[in-house]
Amino acid sequence: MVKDPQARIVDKKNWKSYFSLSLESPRIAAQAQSGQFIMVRVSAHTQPLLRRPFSIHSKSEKTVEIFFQITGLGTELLSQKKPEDSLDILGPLGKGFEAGKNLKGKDIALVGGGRGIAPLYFLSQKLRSYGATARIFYGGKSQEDLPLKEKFEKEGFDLHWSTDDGSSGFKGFVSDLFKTELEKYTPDRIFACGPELMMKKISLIAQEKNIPAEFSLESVMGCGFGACWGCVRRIKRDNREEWVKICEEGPVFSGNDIIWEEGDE
Amino acid sequence: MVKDPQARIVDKKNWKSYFSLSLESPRIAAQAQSGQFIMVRVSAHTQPLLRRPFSIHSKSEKTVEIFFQITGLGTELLSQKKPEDSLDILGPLGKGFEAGKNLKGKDIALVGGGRGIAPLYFLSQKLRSYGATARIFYGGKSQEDLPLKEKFEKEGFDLHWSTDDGSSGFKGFVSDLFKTELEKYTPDRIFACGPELMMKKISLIAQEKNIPAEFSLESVMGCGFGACWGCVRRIKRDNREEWVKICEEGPVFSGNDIIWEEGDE
Amino acid sequence: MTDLSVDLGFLKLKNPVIGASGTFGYGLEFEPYIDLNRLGGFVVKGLYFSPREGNPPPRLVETPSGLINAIGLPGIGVKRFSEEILPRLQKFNTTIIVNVCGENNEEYASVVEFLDKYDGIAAYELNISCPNVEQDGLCPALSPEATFSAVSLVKKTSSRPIIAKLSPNVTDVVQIALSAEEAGADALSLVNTFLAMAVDIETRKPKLSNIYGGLSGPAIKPIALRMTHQVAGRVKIPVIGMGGILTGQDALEYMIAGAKAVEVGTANFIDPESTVKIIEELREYCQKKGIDRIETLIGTLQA
Amino acid sequence: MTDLSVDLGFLKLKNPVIGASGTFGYGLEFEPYIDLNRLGGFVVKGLYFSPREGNPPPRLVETPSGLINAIGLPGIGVKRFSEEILPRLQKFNTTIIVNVCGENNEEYASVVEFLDKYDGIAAYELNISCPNVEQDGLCPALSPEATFSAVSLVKKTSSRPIIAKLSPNVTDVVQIALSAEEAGADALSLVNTFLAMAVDIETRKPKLSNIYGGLSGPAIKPIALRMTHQVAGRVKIPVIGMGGILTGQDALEYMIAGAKAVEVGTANFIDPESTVKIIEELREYCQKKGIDRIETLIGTLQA
Ligand SMILES: Cc1cc2nc3c(=O)[nH]c(=O)nc-3n(C[C@H](O)[C@H](O)[C@H](O)COP(=O)(O)OP(=O)(O)OC[C@H]3O[C@@H](n4cnc5c(N)ncnc54)[C@H](O)[C@@H]3O)c2cc1C
Ligand SMILES: Cc1cc2nc3c(=O)[nH]c(=O)nc-3n(C[C@H](O)[C@H](O)[C@H](O)COP(=O)(O)OP(=O)(O)OC[C@H]3O[C@@H](n4cnc5c(N)ncnc54)[C@H](O)[C@@H]3O)c2cc1C
Ligand SMILES: Cc1cc2nc3c(=O)[nH]c(=O)nc-3n(C[C@H](O)[C@H](O)[C@H](O)COP(=O)(O)O)c2cc1C
Ligand SMILES: Cc1cc2nc3c(=O)[nH]c(=O)nc-3n(C[C@H](O)[C@H](O)[C@H](O)COP(=O)(O)O)c2cc1C
Ligand code: FES
Ligand code: FES
Repeated sequence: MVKDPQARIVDKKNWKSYFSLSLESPRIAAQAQSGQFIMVRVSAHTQPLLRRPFSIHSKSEKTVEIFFQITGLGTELLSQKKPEDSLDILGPLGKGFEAGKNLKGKDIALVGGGRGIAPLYFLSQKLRSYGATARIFYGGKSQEDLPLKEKFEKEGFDLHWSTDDGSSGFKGFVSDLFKTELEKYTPDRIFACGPELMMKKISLIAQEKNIPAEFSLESVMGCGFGACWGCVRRIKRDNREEWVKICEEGPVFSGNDIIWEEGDE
Repeated sequence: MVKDPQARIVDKKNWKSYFSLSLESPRIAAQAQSGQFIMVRVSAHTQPLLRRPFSIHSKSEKTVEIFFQITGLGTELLSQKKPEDSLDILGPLGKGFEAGKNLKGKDIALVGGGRGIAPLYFLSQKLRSYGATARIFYGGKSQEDLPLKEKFEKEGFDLHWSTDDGSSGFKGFVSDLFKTELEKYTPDRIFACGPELMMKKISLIAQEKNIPAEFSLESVMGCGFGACWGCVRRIKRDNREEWVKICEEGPVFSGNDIIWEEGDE
Repeated sequence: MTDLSVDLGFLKLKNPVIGASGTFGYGLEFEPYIDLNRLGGFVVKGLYFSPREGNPPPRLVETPSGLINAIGLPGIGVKRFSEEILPRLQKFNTTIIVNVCGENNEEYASVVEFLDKYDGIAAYELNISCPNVEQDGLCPALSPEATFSAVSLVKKTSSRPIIAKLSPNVTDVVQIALSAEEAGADALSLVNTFLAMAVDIETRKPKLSNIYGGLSGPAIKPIALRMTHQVAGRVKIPVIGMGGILTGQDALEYMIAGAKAVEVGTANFIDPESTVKIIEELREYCQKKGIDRIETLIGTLQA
Repeated sequence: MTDLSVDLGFLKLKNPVIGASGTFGYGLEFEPYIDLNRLGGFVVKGLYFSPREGNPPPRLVETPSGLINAIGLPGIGVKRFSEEILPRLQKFNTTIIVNVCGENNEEYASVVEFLDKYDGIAAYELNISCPNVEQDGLCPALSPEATFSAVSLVKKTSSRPIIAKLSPNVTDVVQIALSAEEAGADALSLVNTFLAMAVDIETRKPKLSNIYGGLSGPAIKPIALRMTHQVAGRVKIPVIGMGGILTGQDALEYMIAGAKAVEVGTANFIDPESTVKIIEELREYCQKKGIDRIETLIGTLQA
């Protein structure tokens, strides 16, 4: 956990409303684990006031990369940054996926919806390096919401995809696609990130089939490092339910521990 | 007085902390008089909240130009704009210099301090077109604060300049330089713009010598078009003193009518 | 066609967007930029009975997402207003409201008495909440008793509806609102500005000549919105909300929280077209959401 | 060498910069980013006697230059604090202040009574002003009587100095300040957050689960600064100012207006190094201005 006030942008990619920025920050890169995130200062002024959290999308020896979608002013300002600009970032923060050498030889499902695909790329690299098989399930509203499809394909991952509008791949939600695929095979473990409802559905499927699953949760974050108590989610702890700070104890939690938000199923 | 939400920047110049931007805005250009100003929106967000006023520095058929110095966040943001960017501007606003055809053949002194030189360039062009002789007295803190020196020289104006530190021209204030020059000649009229204290000194000199003089005043402006009552200065009206909105009735006033602010002489 | 009109009971507005007093001049200043006939209405700058000078400058200072003003209610007085301004306003097809000031209750009443003789004014907004006149921002709207006595006297005097404009600088704005209602106010408008200051660390002087001024703009919106929600939930008369409204979204927050109409202040300085743009944004929202009458949106917050 | 220390009478701080309660965790969260020993001090998150859950999320919403929080004072209670946190704080060479909460006067007193047994606490900051617990933001600091009774009881119980933390949601903050002083407060800190709200126009729901929350950050600075100036001019005990301090300049405005020290809140989220940077900026200012002792700057506003 360090602050790098001057992480230089060394690469920028853009697909319609999606962007990736690669940031030179050797100290953060050295510590980064898949599933962890960084807090990025998006404005030098007071609007927006707070930093914005982004999962670490990939890393190299000297760089960490973020991948994001424009959803408001903060991400819009961030999308306007150019190579050679510097960003003020904190990281790596939180606890990532429990994906260690013990997964060698296992068959792992990574399920990502929309911008939720961001941390799963880093994870796919990790899993591969540990000798696990990672199959990717990637969903978006439309064709345009699958900007990373080619990247996964090019690297030879077993990739399944869906779009809500059927403009590419399976027509429907990625949770439905996943359910269909589970009729054919059973992964040893599931890691997922995406919209709340999607994760909730995946969690139900995982519990039904008794597959261990981890989810990367979101919440509005005030600080990202445990000081504000703003980012809590309802989590099971020793048979009790607690409001847990996801910036410290998450953002990744076991599906068994998460109390999902109520909402339209 | 029109709003042009999309005045395209067609030219940008920069000298250290000074900048000029030429804005394509035919409707504003058509109406612009020397001494009038425009209100520029410097941020699409709420910091800074208000527009910033800038004198019209020059105009062509389709463009108006502003010339400014970085003095805070607003001017800093403005300095970062690039050619082809658009600015949201209102103008032309206020009442300008009383410089009409009646000045034909007259000998006119234009005294500008620092960024106060901005409106005097437009005025010098006007005066020349009316067949008046404009002599320019231009002062700055240091050599670097006289970015327009060459422009006036190249156009063949009789230019006198001073710097507080003596790094170029007369060493001292431009009001002292002007006083010295007045030992040699007496202009028919004086137009001045610059720091408050400088204008006050010029005004005293003008009154002493009985030379009609006009000054372009500054004040913090909330709106620029008479709606907020924020921009008032103390002005003599029919033997009474009043707080007068300088955005409507100025920014240019006769030296005889201005009640100068008290301060260190 | 979405129906944007709102009915305040005593007054029907063609849409809920009103230019706020002190930020809309006498209305005429906006003619170069917008068609005044499109507005729900506007409130002219605060008027005392006699002409007033206002405070010395600096009268304005910007703060993060806010503006402090210490204008101090300069104005031309009722006589010149009725002779020079009002005849020009009468030709517009919009609602003209006069913001009424006074050093004491009698002055409020005398302004109203004088103006009652002239046509073209739809209502009076009683400015019992300006923080820029007395020391420490003292004004009637800080106390339920002073509010009651000012409103009831003016209500008795006036032949027109009275909108009492409340101050946010209070512990319990609901209490003040109830006093104004009990005193006979036909509507409430809130909020006026927050008593505030800024210091110049170079000179160690206040940045405003008057030391304190009134804070307005987006910075105050969350507090003003809360007060509007509190008051709208407790009074029976209509509430006009304001404070930091820049966009249609902001206006909608106020209406959902219970405001029948909104006033737009500081936004007019940033963009003289703000009021008209906000009206358009309200229309777009209603169309997108399939809302036929904007009145059905008022007070629909699901809490 | 500029002397940045300030003397509160009962307590000498190495410099005037204090991390504000609820924005500084238990201090330890900042260890990766700054050397805590450099601070004037910090105030730990509000502590009730027993552990508390706080409010459901969403607990935070951003507004223009501001942040509304409805955290609701979750915490580990005095027992776990004394066992797990305090021993780790004792090793730091800075001033540790505990922010004391209570549902009633007795709970405030019991927190103080419990903690009095442990070393390493320099003072208690009595949080009688949190708007996030009761409906409509009710809290003792809204009334002079409730303030007096809470402060006097705790003062009687405590062996340590008491800083009463005041609310800005009042008509007359000076009156509340004088009550706290009369009740025996050793110092005052102000302000806590402003009761505020935000509405989601898509869902028509409040953006905070608790409906209302407390507004902090640069948006409120002008109002908080005015209150600090008013109070510092009227009480004899030292005043600690806060609200929207992001930079050394902001801190200096408060000190010139009369604050002996300042607390830095929301800024810590934006930049965990804020406190340390502000200390550096104070030093630079003093050096540039030839000020040997920063104490000579306090209350020097030329009004
Ligand atoms: C641990 C974590 C990792 C994340 N990783 C990624 C990522 O890799 N790529 C990506 O595109 N997005 C990611 N997000 C979401 C991203 O932080 C938000 O999209 C971003 O903060 C929105 O900022 P904005 O100013 O553009 O939008 P705003 O205008 O602030 O808000 C737009 C919408 O986003 C929500 N939102 C605002 N702030 C946050 C926040 N701090 N956390 C969550 N939601 C918020 C708002 O409630 C609103 O619905 C992550 C969030 C968390 C908590
Ligand atoms: C009629 C008029 C014409 C002007 N023409 C020019 C010009 O041609 N070129 C130029 O460089 N400058 C001009 N100015 C001054 C220019 O408007 C200010 O420098 C600018 O507004 C400062 O904005 P900022 O955000 O950079 O500084 P801020 O951070 O806002 O303030 C920096 C300093 O400028 C002062 N200031 C802030 N706002 C204003 C304002 N609206 N008016 C005057 N002073 C202000 C502040 O009090 C402070 O001392 C003019 C001002 C007026 C009133
Ligand atoms: C420069 C200025 C002048 C104002 N003058 C008046 C006034 O004369 N009478 C009044 O009732 N309110 C006055 N106000 C308050 C506004 O009408 C409004 O209540 C306040 O600004 C909050 O709204 P806003 O945030 O949209 O500006 C003034 C506000 C500003 C900024
Ligand atoms: C997330 C958050 C939590 C807070 N929790 C507390 C608290 O526990 N006790 C307290 O007295 N004040 C609390 N406050 C108020 C701050 O200490 C401070 O008074 C306020 O935020 C104003 O300062 P600022 O604008 O610098 O943030 C909290 C503020 C925030 C933003
Ligand atoms: S984001 Fe502040 S505690 Fe988690
Ligand atoms: S700037 Fe608003 S009246 Fe002049």
